[in-house]
Amino acid sequence: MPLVAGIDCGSGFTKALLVAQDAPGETLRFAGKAQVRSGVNVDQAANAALDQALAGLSRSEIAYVAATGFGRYNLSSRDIAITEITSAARGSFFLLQRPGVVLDVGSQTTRAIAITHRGRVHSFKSSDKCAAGSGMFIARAARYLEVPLEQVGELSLKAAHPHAISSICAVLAESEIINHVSAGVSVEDILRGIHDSLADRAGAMLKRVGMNGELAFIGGVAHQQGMVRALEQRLKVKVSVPADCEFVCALGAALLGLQRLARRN
Amino acid sequence: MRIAVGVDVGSTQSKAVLMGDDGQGIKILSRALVDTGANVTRAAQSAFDQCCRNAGIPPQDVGFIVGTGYGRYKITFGNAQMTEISCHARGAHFLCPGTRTVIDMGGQDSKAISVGPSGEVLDFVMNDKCAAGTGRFLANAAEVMGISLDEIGPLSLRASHPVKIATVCTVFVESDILSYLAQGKRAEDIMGGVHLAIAKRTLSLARRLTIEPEITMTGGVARNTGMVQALETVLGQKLHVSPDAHFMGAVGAGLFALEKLGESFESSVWREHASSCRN
Amino acid sequence: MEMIERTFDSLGDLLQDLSFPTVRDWKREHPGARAVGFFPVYAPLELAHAAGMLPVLLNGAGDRLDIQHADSRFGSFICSIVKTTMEMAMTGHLDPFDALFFSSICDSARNLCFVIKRNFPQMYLDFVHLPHSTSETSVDFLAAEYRRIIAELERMGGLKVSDDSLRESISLYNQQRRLVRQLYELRAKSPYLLRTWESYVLIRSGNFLPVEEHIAILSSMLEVLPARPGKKRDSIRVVVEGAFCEQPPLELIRLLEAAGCDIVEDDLTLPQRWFSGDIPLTGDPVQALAESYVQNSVYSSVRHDFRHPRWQGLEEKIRATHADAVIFLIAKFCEPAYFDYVLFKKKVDELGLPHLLLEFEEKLFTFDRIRTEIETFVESLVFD
Amino acid sequence: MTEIHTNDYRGTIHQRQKDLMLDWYHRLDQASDGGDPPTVSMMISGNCVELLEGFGASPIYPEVNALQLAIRHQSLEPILAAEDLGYAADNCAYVKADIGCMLKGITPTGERIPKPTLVLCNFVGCNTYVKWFEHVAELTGAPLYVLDVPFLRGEEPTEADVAYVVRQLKEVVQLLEKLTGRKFDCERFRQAVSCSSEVEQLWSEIKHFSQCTPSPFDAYFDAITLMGPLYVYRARQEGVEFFRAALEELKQKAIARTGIYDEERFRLVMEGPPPYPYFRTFRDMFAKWKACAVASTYSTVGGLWEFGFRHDPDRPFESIAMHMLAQNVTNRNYLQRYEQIRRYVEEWKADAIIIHFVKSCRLFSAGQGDMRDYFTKQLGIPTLYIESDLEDPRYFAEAQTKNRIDAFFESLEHAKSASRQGRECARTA
Repeated sequence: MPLVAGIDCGSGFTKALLVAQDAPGETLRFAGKAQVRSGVNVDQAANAALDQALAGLSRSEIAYVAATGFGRYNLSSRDIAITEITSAARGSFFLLQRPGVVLDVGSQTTRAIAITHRGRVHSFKSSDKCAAGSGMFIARAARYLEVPLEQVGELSLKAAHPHAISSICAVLAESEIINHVSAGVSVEDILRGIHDSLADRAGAMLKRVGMNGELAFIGGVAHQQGMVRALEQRLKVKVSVPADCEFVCALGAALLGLQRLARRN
Repeated sequence: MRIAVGVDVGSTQSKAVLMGDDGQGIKILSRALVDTGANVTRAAQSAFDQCCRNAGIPPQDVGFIVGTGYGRYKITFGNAQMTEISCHARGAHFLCPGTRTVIDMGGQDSKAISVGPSGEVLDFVMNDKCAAGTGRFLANAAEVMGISLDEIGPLSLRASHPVKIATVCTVFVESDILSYLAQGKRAEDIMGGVHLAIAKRTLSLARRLTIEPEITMTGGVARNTGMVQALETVLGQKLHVSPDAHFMGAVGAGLFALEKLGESFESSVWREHASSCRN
Repeated sequence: MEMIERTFDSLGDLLQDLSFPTVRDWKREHPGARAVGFFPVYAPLELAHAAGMLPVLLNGAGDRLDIQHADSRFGSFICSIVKTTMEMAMTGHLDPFDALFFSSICDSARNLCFVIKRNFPQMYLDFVHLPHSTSETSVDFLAAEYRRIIAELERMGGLKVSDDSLRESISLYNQQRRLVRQLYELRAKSPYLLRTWESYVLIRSGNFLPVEEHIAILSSMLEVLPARPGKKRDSIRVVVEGAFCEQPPLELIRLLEAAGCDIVEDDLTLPQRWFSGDIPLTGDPVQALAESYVQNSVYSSVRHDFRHPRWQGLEEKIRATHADAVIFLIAKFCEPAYFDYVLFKKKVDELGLPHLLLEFEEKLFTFDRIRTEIETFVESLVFD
Repeated sequence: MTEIHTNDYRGTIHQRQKDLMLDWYHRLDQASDGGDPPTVSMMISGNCVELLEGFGASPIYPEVNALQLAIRHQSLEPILAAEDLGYAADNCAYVKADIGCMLKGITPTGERIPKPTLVLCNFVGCNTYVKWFEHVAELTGAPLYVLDVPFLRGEEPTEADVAYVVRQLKEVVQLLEKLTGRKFDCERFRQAVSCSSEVEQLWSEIKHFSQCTPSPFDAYFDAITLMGPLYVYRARQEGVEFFRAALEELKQKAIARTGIYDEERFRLVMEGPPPYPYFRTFRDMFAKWKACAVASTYSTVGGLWEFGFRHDPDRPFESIAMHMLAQNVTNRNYLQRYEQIRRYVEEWKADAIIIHFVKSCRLFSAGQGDMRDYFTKQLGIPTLYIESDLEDPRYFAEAQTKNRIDAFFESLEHAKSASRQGRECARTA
């Protein structure tokens, strides 16, 4: 049975996800997924991710490749290129099975997306340069604070007196963190402060696209418990984080790929 | 012999320099360099201890300690503080007496300083909010490229067609770099472009002063050969780069500390700072 | 047909050339005559023309000039056109001009006028106060202001400006603006015959050309364009709003079209088409010019008129062109445009139209972020 | 670090000023039911508050509301509310705070602020005013009149300029008669104008006290606390009494040679508005160095009186027009501001200039780099350039700002001690 690959060529990581479907309407079968660091060569990263996802299966099984994400146009094996926002919407809709609002925090950009009842993008807002707040920003802070990235979420939950990061400029925000450190603020409080301010900025974007009571949180940062808590507390919303939250764009691309393939045959 | 120490607590690294004055002349007796990390006071302390050890001089023999850099007020054992602007000027004047202009790319700011004949600050300018162009700018660029900070300088020197970098906004330059990577541009050309962008940026910063030769570059970035060369190209003249460039703040602080010991320098800055940090 | 393409290319090159070749040529052919530069938006070109001078509309330096001196004068949070204009002055690019005129469009542009004046005392600089008022008295005031300018131009060595010579100039610019309006009509009716980046270079080149030459080019193009082969594409009709002063990179306009937008209305090159109709050739011409500014100038974010608010003007544009969407194209740090976005957005939401907000700077070398936004926007419209 | 400085910068006038401003807010609260007294939204810059007195109307100054809010550390919430509405990060934060307050019903004192009888945009040099008041009119539904004041292009206004403004002032009078149903009281108007000229005389004398060494007050931080009454009460008897008291208090200090510090170490000229959200923090950064502002451009936003201009009861409309056109810092061109600062340095005997760039206000800030260039390179006056904002707390980088200020004073110290040593050498030789 032919496989469809959704490949999300992000700036930080490249994710590949394989799906198959006998016929439109039939149940989907997930044939595998994998994630690798993007590095400088999009094709290399994509192939690596694809091979891991195939887990022994042959490349020839792949009938259609839908590329999304930052490097989508550089994926030579692509059949179609779709923006990560459209695929994020599609992927989330598949998981939610209803219209709603999605927050996608990637390593470079943060996006708020409102989805229609048919899984299309209704409206969206991307973070601009003067808005510190993406995966990369947290990663840097973590390194500076000498905290392994995977512990960030946990530590942030332990904060007693979150120390807000007020600056909007990422550069100044980094300086602010450094100055908090110089001022002797605890690592936990700084981390939670970062999550809080990220949540506030996300909130501003979400309001622009029309946020209702619920929120689907996707992207690698969604793994950070502290960030989820911050969103729930600051924005007073119910936050749901799908399993494999970092694969949602790849999934969306794969689903749209299936459609095109079906139309092609 | 009078012994004094200057401690420069920077955003990424803390440096300490132990200096001695035997009446014949002032000498740097030892240096120490540690990562600042999340505990500033500890970093400052260990830098201080290390450089005492390196010099084989017991801490109690140190007559006076001056702290500088962003963490200066966290130096619990310090006797006084000075800003790194005064210290870099002073240090540069000591190591390169002809210095009239200092260019320093620190982790948080980049600055240009006009220095008087006796090492005093005549005028200084620092980067605008929206044009950091600082050491961190380079560090982040290196990170996005997945290259170590020490490699980017030499790499940039191999650029044949440096890319155009429109912005000195650290956040946007990252996506610029990613786009260029996506376009398949060579790493050396991207780094070349980044270095050129900062060099030009720094030049226009320095232009706000009257740029007098000789020019001395201080701070950690001075170790980046690519940056030095890029600066020399846009400035159209050679830069002094002392092997102690990244200790310059600490050296300046050490010199102020020595002066304080000798009481040759009586200024209310001292009353101010000294009183402020005793209690 | 390749004559059309050739024209676009050569005019495109002209826009790229910061040495103002056409101005230098004109001055060579007219020994002793003066060239006068006007900063956007509402520039009374007619006055300079009637004084026998070459009026030129300044438009920044695009991405072709490194900011090396200007940011020592203008710091953070100041728009790009102010810095590039300052840079052009400080690097001698404005030398062909004998005088520069600025007007009361925004605070940065005004301060720029006086900062240049301090740095270049030998150059003639003047500041025109355009009324932010629709009170009857504002017409008399503006007429007096225009007369003050005329006197200055004459003192500068311009020809004596008579009612007749001014009327002649006005009628020339009326004609030019008429042709520009026809171009816009053609583009709105059949976008496939004339891309926006094409009409853009066609019109903007008029900034640097003697109006007589520009009229000739426009009319000859308007003759051949309708017969141009072109295929109707599946695309959305958008109104572009917000770039009335600083101009976006040409690449960005191309990007919008490549992503599937037919730009059926915009406020680009507004200085070329800022009267909704002809300026009457009867009566006192100075009064007529002033009257037209107060009564019949095209709305923009830098002109106050509450009798006919801008958001209402946008609605009329949308209805007239049957647009599917609005793209707000705003120059980074252009405060007037940011302010109007709020009330424009309110209006567009009322009309139930989708909109996209894009920020640009004169200098953009990579477009991936913007492209992703535009493509998603188009995708969300064509597939829904 | 521990703060050495303990001066709480208080005089009795500071308290009286508080009371006066609270009274004003209270009057506005009363006006909120029934529209009595009538209220007119106006801009501080070149305001024509005298005209309002002719109708017994109260001014509403959105700027004052905004800055009061910021000083009380309450500006961020309304700013964010406005940004949710679509205002950009790069819009003037004064406007965002004001709009945000209307949306959320926030006021500085908790008392109500009425829907204005008229939104009078006395546009003097600040294009943002026009936008601001257009939006206020849209939001409140109140009538808007833009009083277009031609920017000062030359040294003096042209006849056409004056005639144009006078004609508009008279249009405003007619409009207000229509809106308030009250007859314009020419006598009261004339009295208001003479009150103003008296207050302006007192204010000007006060501002000249800072020519003394030490200066009895800080002509930036303290002047700002006196500015409220200057704009709200200038044309009223309360204003006259307040400024008589202020003059008396400061005269005593001047005679007793009491400065604001035990020792006045530096005399500064301040350019640009202060960072209101960090007003005290910012002041302490200078207090630490015992640096006193002896003059400031910001305190001449509402009117430039220390150089002699007064309103004239015999030519009320013309003198108001002159005030709006030529006698406030915002409608004067950039080079005239250079000249104003130069005179301050000279006649108020200042050591240095501090330029505070505020992101929100391009009128003040666009070109301040050139200003620094002029003063350091052309006149050789030490000048510090720092950036933040007047209303938005997110743009104040405390550590950076402190660092630059400390470095600046360190260099001034060295210059001083160097010259001191120089003199000593000369003596010993």
